[in-house]
Order: sequence, then structure tokens, then C-alpha cells
Amino acid sequence: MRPEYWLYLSAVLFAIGATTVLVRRNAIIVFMGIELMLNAANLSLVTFSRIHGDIDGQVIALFVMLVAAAEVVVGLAIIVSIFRTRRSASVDDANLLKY
Amino acid sequence: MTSAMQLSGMLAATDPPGTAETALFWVLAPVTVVAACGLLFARKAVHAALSMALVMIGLGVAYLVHDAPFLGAVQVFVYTGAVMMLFLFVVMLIGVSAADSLVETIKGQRLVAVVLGLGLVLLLTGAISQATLDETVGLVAVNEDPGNVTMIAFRIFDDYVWAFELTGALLITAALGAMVLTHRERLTPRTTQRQLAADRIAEGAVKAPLPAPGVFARHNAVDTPALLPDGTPSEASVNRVLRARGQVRSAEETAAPTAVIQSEFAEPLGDGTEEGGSR
Amino acid sequence: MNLLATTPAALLAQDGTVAGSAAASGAIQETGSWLLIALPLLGAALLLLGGRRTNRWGHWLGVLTPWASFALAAALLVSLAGYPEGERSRTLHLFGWMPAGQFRLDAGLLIDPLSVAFAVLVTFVGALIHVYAVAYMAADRDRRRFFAYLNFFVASMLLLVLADSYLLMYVGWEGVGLASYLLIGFWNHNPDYAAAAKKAFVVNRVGDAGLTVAMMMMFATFGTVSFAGVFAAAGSAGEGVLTAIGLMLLLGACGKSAQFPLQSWLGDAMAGPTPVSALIHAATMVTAGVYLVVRSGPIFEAAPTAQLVVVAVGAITLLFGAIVGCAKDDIKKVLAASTMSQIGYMMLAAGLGPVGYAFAILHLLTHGFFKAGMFLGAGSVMHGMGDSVELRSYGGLNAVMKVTWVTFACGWLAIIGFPGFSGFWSKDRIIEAAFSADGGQGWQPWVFGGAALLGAGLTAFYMSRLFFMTFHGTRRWPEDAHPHEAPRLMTIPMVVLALGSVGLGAALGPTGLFTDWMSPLAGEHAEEHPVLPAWAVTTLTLLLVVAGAVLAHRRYAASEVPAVAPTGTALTRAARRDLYQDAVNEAALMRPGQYLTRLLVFVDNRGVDGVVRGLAALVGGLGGRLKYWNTGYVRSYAASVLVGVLAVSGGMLLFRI
Amino acid sequence: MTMLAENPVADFSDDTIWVVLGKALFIFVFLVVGTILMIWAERRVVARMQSRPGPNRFGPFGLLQPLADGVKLILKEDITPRAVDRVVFVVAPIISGTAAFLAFSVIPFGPEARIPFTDIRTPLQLTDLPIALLFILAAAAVGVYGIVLGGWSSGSTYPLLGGLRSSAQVISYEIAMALALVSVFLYSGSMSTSAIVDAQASGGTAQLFGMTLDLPSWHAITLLPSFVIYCIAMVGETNRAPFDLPEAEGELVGGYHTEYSSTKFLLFFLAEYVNMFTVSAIATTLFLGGWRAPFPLSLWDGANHGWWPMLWFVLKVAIFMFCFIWLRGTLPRLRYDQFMALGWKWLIPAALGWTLVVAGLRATQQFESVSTQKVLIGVAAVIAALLVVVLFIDWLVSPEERRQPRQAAEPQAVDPFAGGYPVPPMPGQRLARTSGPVLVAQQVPAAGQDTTDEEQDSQPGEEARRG
Repeated sequence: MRPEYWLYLSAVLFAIGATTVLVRRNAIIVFMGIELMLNAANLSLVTFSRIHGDIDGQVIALFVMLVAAAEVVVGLAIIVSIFRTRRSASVDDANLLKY
Repeated sequence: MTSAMQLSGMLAATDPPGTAETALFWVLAPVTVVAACGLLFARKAVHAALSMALVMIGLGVAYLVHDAPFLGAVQVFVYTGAVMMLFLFVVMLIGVSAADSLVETIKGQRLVAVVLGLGLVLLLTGAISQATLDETVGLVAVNEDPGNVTMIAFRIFDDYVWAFELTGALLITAALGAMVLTHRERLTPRTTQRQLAADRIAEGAVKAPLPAPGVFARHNAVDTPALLPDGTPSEASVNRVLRARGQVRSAEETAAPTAVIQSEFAEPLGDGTEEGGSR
Repeated sequence: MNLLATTPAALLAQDGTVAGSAAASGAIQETGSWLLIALPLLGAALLLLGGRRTNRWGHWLGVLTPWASFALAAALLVSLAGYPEGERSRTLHLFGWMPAGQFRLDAGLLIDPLSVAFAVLVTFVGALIHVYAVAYMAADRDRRRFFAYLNFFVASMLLLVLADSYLLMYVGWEGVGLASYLLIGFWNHNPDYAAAAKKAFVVNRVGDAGLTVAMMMMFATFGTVSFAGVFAAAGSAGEGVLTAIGLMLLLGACGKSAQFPLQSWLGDAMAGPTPVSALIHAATMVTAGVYLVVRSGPIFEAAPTAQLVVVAVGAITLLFGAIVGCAKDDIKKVLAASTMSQIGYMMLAAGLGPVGYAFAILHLLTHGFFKAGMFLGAGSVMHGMGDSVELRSYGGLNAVMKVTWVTFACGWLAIIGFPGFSGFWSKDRIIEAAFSADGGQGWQPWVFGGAALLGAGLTAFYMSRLFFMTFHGTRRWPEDAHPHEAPRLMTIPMVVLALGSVGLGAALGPTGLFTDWMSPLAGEHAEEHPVLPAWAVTTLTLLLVVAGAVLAHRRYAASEVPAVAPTGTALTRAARRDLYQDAVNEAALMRPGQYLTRLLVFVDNRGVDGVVRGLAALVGGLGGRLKYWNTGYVRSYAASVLVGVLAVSGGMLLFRI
Repeated sequence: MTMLAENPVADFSDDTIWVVLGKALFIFVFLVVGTILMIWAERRVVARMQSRPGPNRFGPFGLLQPLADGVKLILKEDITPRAVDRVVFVVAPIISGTAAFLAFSVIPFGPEARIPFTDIRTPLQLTDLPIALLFILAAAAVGVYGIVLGGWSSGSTYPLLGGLRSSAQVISYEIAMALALVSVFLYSGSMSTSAIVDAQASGGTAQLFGMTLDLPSWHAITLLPSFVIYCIAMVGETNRAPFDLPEAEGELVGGYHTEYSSTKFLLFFLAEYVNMFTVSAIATTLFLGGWRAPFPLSLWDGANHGWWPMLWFVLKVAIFMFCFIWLRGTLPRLRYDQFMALGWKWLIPAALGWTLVVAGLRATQQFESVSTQKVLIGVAAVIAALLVVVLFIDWLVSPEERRQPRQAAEPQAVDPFAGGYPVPPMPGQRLARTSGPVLVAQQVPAAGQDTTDEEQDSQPGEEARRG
């Protein structure tokens, strides 16, 4: 077996994450889809880091995690405050900005 | 040969990957993919979050195989422990029982999503299969000396120190932002515990715990009022739901059979029961 | 360009070794000089973060830090004086500031005669004014915040003068701008004051843009923004580039120092509490422009055109300020105009090149003392007169405010250049130097010398007018005024500053101390060729000064001053309105902008629209169809993003880009 | 600059699969038996503290009582309420139990020793990782899921509240705990348990009046603040008294496991006790020198070889476990907000500050040629000077203010809803509780709701009494 298999796994996970964003309406689950995409990217980074024998991939994956953590904190706060005012966590309900 | 390699040995990270890793892959990959599909199909947000946590743990194990023990532990610690837990909290905060309807409301969105998702898979896998990768080098030597964590630390605090500081600033800003976003200005003064206690006393209602029901455990005793020292039944001892439903047994009902028991004793137990009964 | 050999550039270029030896010898004064900045900054942080709980003792902490900094600065001065002349320029490397790939920028402090002289001035005058402000702001609820800002200002100002690169200096530059903004608008519940703060901020941004552009050009040309690097490379660049950089630097200097044409904010800046006017808008911050020009000497020396513009700006401003000062009836605004004018002198001197550097800085120092002293005196008068600033409502205050009167008189004599007082030793030399502009050739010495000479006369007139209207003549106080002397905490700083106004010039000027001190910076400049001999210039100056003072005395002390300002001549009316500078700004910038816009609208309406409307109809029709794609559903947008991603990455993979 | 070795010092290369399985079995048995003994000890000791005998019927000293309880618990009917989320309801206790056992796999019981009756020499530790402590933290993080999900899946209010409380508590105290660990990492240069034990083998030496003194080697002494913070956090982390808020019977019935019974409850129960063992073992390993013999014993050379260290280790853990019991017998429970305030406003800032100090010390030691002593003296001098100055100024400025108790001006009371929209108070103003829009006002005090309920409750009773 070659390490590329992990890359295939990463690709599939990324696609699932992207599809989640398109399909689900619950803002929290949409957000999880985004997290899944980030994680899939991390898997690629770590795999490549191993293939090339260069630890930079792991470092960048670490940064991705940190930024994702920051993003989650703010994102969830936004979801909570939207929920407070609109009593809904559906991304389709926030559709006033349109034609 | 120290334990870092021993760990790798147990998880079989040899370069190129050996059979143990192949086996692990074929366990991990289906589990993570199926769990990830939970995001697409779970009706309850909690289930989605759970399957997501499973994916995170799976990826954490995968990192261990990829000579990244530190990242693996951090993945589980940060993502599973903090991020997904935060998700769970928010899910529970804004509607625990809300199960999503899975009916699509935007016309064609589901078809588009499926096509795009499959297209993405095809594109990415096609690209990977066409790529020529170098021989796998692996990080075993680096993890042995100076060590995985040390090496990452070298990189972070040397080459990437600027990025690291920026990330720190970002995190602090995010924490502040979250606080600001979820903060509510208090418009009325906070009621102190002292004030609450004073209010309670001022109301003049019963302060001690209410009397317990069911002096005589003959029936479903919670529906039988307790008797006060003077023998009167205390309605307050029965759950108000039962009271509302009109399911309170009168003390007389219970008193009648007890009269038989009492008569078996030489001395009557007390006047109270009879008084209560006669009321 | 043989001058360059001994200018800072040359010194700085070598100072890698010098700094090394300093560290080796363990001169604690230098290695610890970062404390100079850190202490007031710490004070500001404590006061701001400590919040209300520091209200009771916060102002004393605020006073403590500048004094501590002053002690450090004095120690630094002594230690620097202990080195041989050639080694007095030292850098202290603090930390690697922005390491990003190939680009490295270090934060460091440059300790040389110029910066140390400045540091001593800033900390000493600053510390005195802090003491003064304790009493002046005693009734203010936000005194603690005021001291926090003042401390922050001192820290920024010190960073500005001690920085070893343009970028780090820019940090301090913006810091003082911010402090100035906060302090001008300190009483921001008054909309006028808030507007004044905003005006100062905006006008300063125009100047800052110049400085930024200058830095960009430096980076593009020399690949560095550190003083050492830039000055070392300055000789190799083309004159055109250097002129551009110089002009941009001058723009920055004009903004900060309220020089023509960016002078309009200084008068309004008097909205801030008087200690602020004294510290920031008289003694220190506004002189940062002069510092910038002197510091950038090597650039200006290599760009004579830029130098000429500096001199011209200085000359224009000094006359401008003086004329405005003659007409104002607001005590602080007169002083503000005078500040502008005096900085014009410094700018003029700085523009003359090495000949003038020492005198520019010397005048800056003496001016720092006497102007700060006079501002404090003005504050004391306002304090006594119930915050009235109207000159016409004063008069005859010398009897009730003895200390203020005497100290103010010292400042007055100093600024008009009365022989023996500080101003005489610095200003007179600037006028002399102005007469030797351009090596004593052509029209320049006559024009600039004449302007400086005229300015001296005007200065004598308006400062005497201010002095006499305040302290002499008839009492024109309003009914409810009860003028009284200020408390001890206020008068002591005034006395100290007055002593400086009297003696500092004599101590530094004629003894040659200061010129020697600054000689590493000024270098061996060529022999002066004044068009008029020195004794003639001095005599002429004195004559004009006496004439101005006597005229003022006759009009404002010996005769009655009308309570309501007479209409006056056209010039007076113009001067009262700051020579229409706001109007000019409006006319020169705002109106043309409006007209241009109108013209464009006209062209647009008639010409372009005809063509465009057809297109617009087309696009509008198309948009009317396409707008329904804008569903408001974020998921649809995400789908289109994904389509884009697939298309682009698929295309890239397909064609192997 | 000296580099500290990051990777574990224990060598597992000779372990066969059977050795590994044997060790895993040993850990499992150790923890289960330990839990049984712990339950017995807890009941006996608390009983002694409360002047009563405690269980004393089954077996000698009542030793078999917990066993009997356990058998009873397993044999009880396993009730699954109708409203539960079935899968999660079953999975939650399993997660809790598994995660609890997981952490022990990296705890060293002793150095390398020979397995009796064989020639195999192996470290008395299942395995070790360069990130062993992160692994433990990760396991603890997964363990929280058991609590949250158990609370959520019960489909009932009290378990949900208990679960949220409990997980909020564990997460909050995990931060302080992890921060306390950071200073240990900094001083041992490793996150591997065996390396940390190794780092505590000997402290440095110091010259004092011409004598050479051995400095203390345990991190509990060198990093005392970390130890204190860790000890507080570990009680919070395990939901034990005085921090046993999730099980506050008066408020929440049984907390997250209210709806659980039989084996599933047993798993939660077991997890709680195993977690106590885990945190005690970590404390022992990180701060008390792990399996190393304490001072007088350490003079004997054999004390740190063979199987003896396991005894020291178990004894040290036992001391911690006794402290848990002791706390439970002594201290009343905290109120929830007090508890959270303690965690977030005191422990975490203190831990952060201490981490900064330790990091600064380490940095100066490693990268500068300044001795720790000088740095400490310098810092202390600066702080002292600042303190003196501030106190002096404070004393100087307002003597009369101090003499007379300050008369705070009565702030003016304003109605926040006067203009129709809610406005925050200006400085010097005080908010008055007003009649304002009732909707908003009611949101704030949940207690107001309670009292009205109580009023309704009590009225009939009063009537009855009057009648």
C-alpha cells in the first residue's frame, strides 16, 4: 500500500464536507461540514509531510487547527446571537439579502 | 530504539507503509467515511456532532500513523475535546430536541449538491491518481532526534514565529469577539442572594420544606396527604399535579382501615386521626 | 558631497562596532535606555487598565514616570558626554521586529546627541508640566485618564526621537498623533472641541501620508528604512528620487509641525487643556517636524531643491504665524500662532543645512522652555480668571498674580529676543544664518533673511501686545472675576521654566556648548558668507524688536484697550480669521473638488449617459433576469462557489498549468 | 543551551504481544480491585469521621460489602425509559468507562523489572509516548462525551442540566489542569511520563556556606504553585466533593445518570472512581516523583529497582485517594457560581501567571547567562519597589479620606425603560427595578418565577390550616 490512499480518504472526506454545506440547513451542521473540510485538508497536509519527510506540513496543520478554533468560537457566537433574535438556526431563514 | 518508534511499530508506520498500516487504513477509512456521511443524513444535530467527533478521533489515529504523534493528540484534544464539545453545547443551547426536516426546499439544490460532490470526488481522486509522488521519506528519524514536539517547536518559534504571534492575536480577538457577540447588557440590577432570601421571608409563605405525603404507606402513598400534629390533613403535602387532576385521596379513606389496626392496639394512637377522619 | 563624510550617515554606518563596544563596557545607561520609553508607557497602561481604582493616586503615578524617565535621560546625557566626540552615536538593538522571509526589520534605539537632547527636553518639560497639571486638572473628574494620555504621549514622543529607523519612528509619530487627538478632544462633550480634535487628526493624516510615501520610496530605493541604512545609501541615489523623498518627508513634517500649508489645525488644537497645549502643541510634539528634517539631513543635503522648499516653508510660516498672532484676542490662540511662527524659524534653520542644524535645535530647546512657560502662565491666568481666554477682559493682572507676571515676563523677554535671554541666543543666530542662505549667493539670503528679520519685529509686537494686554493697562475684568495667584504646584513649574527661559540660551549658546555637542551631527560645515555682517544683523534685529515692543506698549499699555475689538484694517480682519486659511482650504481644495465633481456630473449626464443608457438598459434587462440567481440562500451561493472551484481546478488539471 | 530529551526513556522494544496483553490485564484488574477497595475505604473512613462504624458485616471489616453491592447492581433490572435516544443512551456509559481506563496505559508503575518465573525484563508500564500526557488529556476530553451524552440522551430535564453542568465543570477545570501541567513539561523537557519521572530523579545541588546541598527533586516542591493548582483542579475534574455539583441531590436528583440503572449505571460509577485513580496517578507521576522512593527510603540503593517502586507508587496514589475521602468527609459543597468563579477567575489566571513566570525563568536559564537567583531577586525588587511607591502615594494623598469612612454619594436611581427603550445607566446613576416592560424584567431573576410557584403551592395549605 502506498500513502496515497490516505489522500484518497482525504478527498472523499472533503467532498462529503462540501456536500454537507450544500445540503444541510441547520447552521450548526453546515458549520460542521466546514470543519470536516478543514480536517480533510489537514489529513492531506500530514500525509504529504510524511511523504516528503518535512515537518512543515504538521506545523501548518497545527496552524489550521488554531485558526479553525478561532473561527468556531466566533461562528458559534454568531449562530447563537442569530438564534436569539430570530429563534431559528436554519441558514435558509436568513435570506433577506436578495433581489 | 525508543518508545516513539515502538509506538510507531505498534501502529506499523514503516516507510513505505506496511501491512499493519494497510489493515488500519481499511478499518479507519470506512469508519470515518461512514461517520462523515452522518453529517449528511443525521436528522438530529447531536447525532451529526457525534459522528463528526468520531471522524475527528479517526483522523487523530491517522496522524499517529503518519509520524505525527503530537498532532494526533492535539487533534483529539482540541477538536474532539474542545471544538466538538462547543458544538454540542450550542446544539443543546438552541434546541435540543429539534430534529431537522430533511425535505429539500430549494429546487434542484440536492441534485446540484450530489453532482458537485461526486464531481469533486472524481476530480480530486483523478488528480491524485495522475500524480507521481516521490518515494516516501517518513519522519521517523526526525521523531527520534530531536523529537516530534521539539522539531515542531523549532519550526513554530523560528520560521513561523510571526504567523504564530498573529494566530495568537487572532485567537484572543476571537475570544473577545465571542464574548461581545453573546454579551447581554444587564438592564436591571442583579438580585443578590441576600435580596432573594429577604424577599422570601417578606412573602410570609411556608419556608421549611413542605410536608411529605403518605403517612400510611398503604396505597400509592404520594397521593395521600400527610397529617399535621393536630390531625388535619395537609393538602400541601401532595403534588400539585395530583391535586389538579383531582387524584388526592382523602385522609378519611386511609383513616378508615387504620381504625381497624388501631383497635387491635390496647391504646389508641391518638385523637388526631379520628378527628381528621371525622372531619 | 564631502560633507557626508562626517554626517550621521557616516557615523551610523560604522556604529555596529561602536554599539558592540558600548555593550561590552556595560554602560547601563545605554542598555537600559529602553526603560525611558517603557516607564511612561507602563504608567499609561496602569492608569488605563487600573480604571477607577487608581483615581486617588493615579496622577502621582503619572507624575512619577516622566521624572523617572528624566533621570534616565539625564544619566544618558552624562554617559554620552563621557565618550569622545566621534563615538557619541550609539545604537541599542532591542529585538527582531518583523522577521518575514528575506525581510528583516529590527527595533532599536538610536542614541546620539540629537536624540538625547530631545529626550532630555521632552522628559524635563514633560515632567514639569505633569506636576503643573496635577493642580490644573484637580477639579476634573477624569484627571487619571488625562495623566494616562499624557504618559502615553511622553512614551510615544520618546519612541519618536529615540527610534533607529523611520518605521519605528513612525510608530511613535502615530502615537503622538493619537495622544494629541485624545488630549485635544479631552473635553469631548463639547462638540467644538471634539471637532477640533478631529480636524487635528485629519490634517495630521495628510502629513502622515507624506511620511508613509517617503518610507515606501526609501524602501523601494534603498531596500531599508533604518536611519543607518538609508543615510549610508543616500549618496548613491539619484537627485530626483532624493528630492521626492525629501518633499514627502517635508509634507510629514508640515503636518506634524503645523507648517504652511498644513497649519490650520494648531489654532483649533488649543481646545485641549492648557497643559496639553504647553507640552504637546508648544514644546514637544509640534517640533517633531523639525526633528524629522534635521534627522533626515543627509537626504536633504543631497537634494538642494527640497532644502529650498523647506526654507521657503519655514519663512512663509514664520511670517504667517506672526501676522495671525498680531490680531488674535484669545490668549491661547496668540500663543499657538506664535508657536507656529517660532517653528517656522526652526524649519528655516533646519532647511539651511548643517549651518542651521545646531541653531534649529537650540531654538527648539529654548523655545520649548519659554513657550511652555508662557503656556503654563496662560493657564495660570485662565485659572485665575475663571477659564476666560479673552485678552480684552484681562489687564492689570500684574498686581494680583505676581509670580505669574514675573515668570511670564521672562518668557516674553526670551521670545522677543531681549539680549541675554534664551531666545536672543538662538533666534538671533538663526536670522544671521538666514542671511547666509545659499552660501550668500543670489536672492535667497535677502528674501529669507528679510523674512526672519521682519518676523522678529512682528514677534516683539504681538508678544508685547499679549503681555501688556494681560498684565498691564487698565483692569477690564468682568464683574464676577476674582483673579488670584495659582497654587504652588502650578507656580513651581512656571518658575523652573522661567529660569530656563532666562539662562538656558546663555548657558548653551554663546559658550559654544551646544554647537560642539551637535557637531557630530552638523559636521564641519563650510564657512558662512553672510550678506550682512553679524553685528549689523543683531543691531537691525534689536531695533525692530524695540520698535515692536514700544509700539505695543503705546497701544496696549499706555492707552485704553477697547473691550470690543475694533473693526481694524483688512489685514487685521484677515489675520483674525487666520489669514483665511480655512477659507483658502475651502476655496483651494473643497470648492474645486466640488466644481470638478459638478463638471464631471454634467459631462456624465449629457455625454456619457447617452452612450451608457443604452448599455445600461441592456445590462439592466440582463440583470433583471439574472437577479433571481441572487436568491438569498447561502447554500445556493455555496453551490456556485463550488462550481467555480471545480471549473478552475479542473481546468488547471486538464491543461497542466 | 542544553537540550532536554523529549522522547520516553522507558524501552519497550522487547515486549511481545503477550507481555503487552498481560500488562493491560494487570491494569484492568488493578483499577477494578482498587475501585472496590476504594468504595469500601470511603465508606469506612467517612463513617469514622462521622463517629459511626460503617459497613462491617460482610467479610473481615466489611471488606466484601462493595463486592456484594456490585453484584446486586449488575443483577438489577436494566430500565430504559421511553424518551431516551437509545443508541446514545447505551453508548454514553461505555465511552465514559473506556476513556477512564485508557489513561492508565501510559502511567509508569515502576522501572524495568523481571517478570517472575520468566526471563523477560520489561518496564512496569503498558506503553509510553512522547506525548503521553497529551494522550491522557485527550482521553479525559473524550470521557466528557460520556457525561454530556448520558445527560442528553436521557431525554429528561435533570440529567440534561446535570450533564451540562458536569461537562462545563470538567472542561473549565481541564484548562487550569493543563496549564498546571505545562510548567512540568517546561521543567522536564518532555511530555512522556517515564521521562518526567526520570527528570525528578535528582535535583541540582546548591552551594550554601561552603556546603553542597541537594536540591529537592520532586516537582511538588520545585513547582509548588503548579502542584496546588493541579490538586484543586483534579478534584474539580473528577466531580468530587466539595465540587460534586453535578450530583447535587437537592437540585438535580442524581445529575447526568439519574435515568441510568444496573450495569450502565455501574459503568458511570466505575468511571468516576477510575478517574480518581487516574488523576491521583498523574499527580504522583508528575509531582511526587512517580515510582521513585521518597527521601529516607531513597538512601537504600535497592529502593528504586525491581518491584519495590510499584509499592511506593501505590502508596503515593493511596495518599491522594485518602485525601479525596477526607475532603468528602469534611467540606460542604460549593454553590455553582462560586465554583465557576473559582475556576475561571482565580485558578486559570493564577495558572496562566505562574506558567508565564516558569517560562520566563526557563528562558532566562536556557538562553541567557543569568542565574535564576538574580532574575528572581530582580523581579522581587521591582515588585516590592512598585508596591512601596504605590502604598506610599496612597498613604500620602488622602489621609483625611482614610480617617473618615467614605460617604458614597447615593447614586441617582433611574428607570431604564423610561424612554420606552432600555438604556444602560450613566456613571453616577443606579438602575431601579421598575415596572417597565414586564417581559424583559422577568427574564432576569429566575427566582421570581420560583417564588410565584411557591405562592401557589403554599396557598391551599394555608387555607387548609386556617380551615
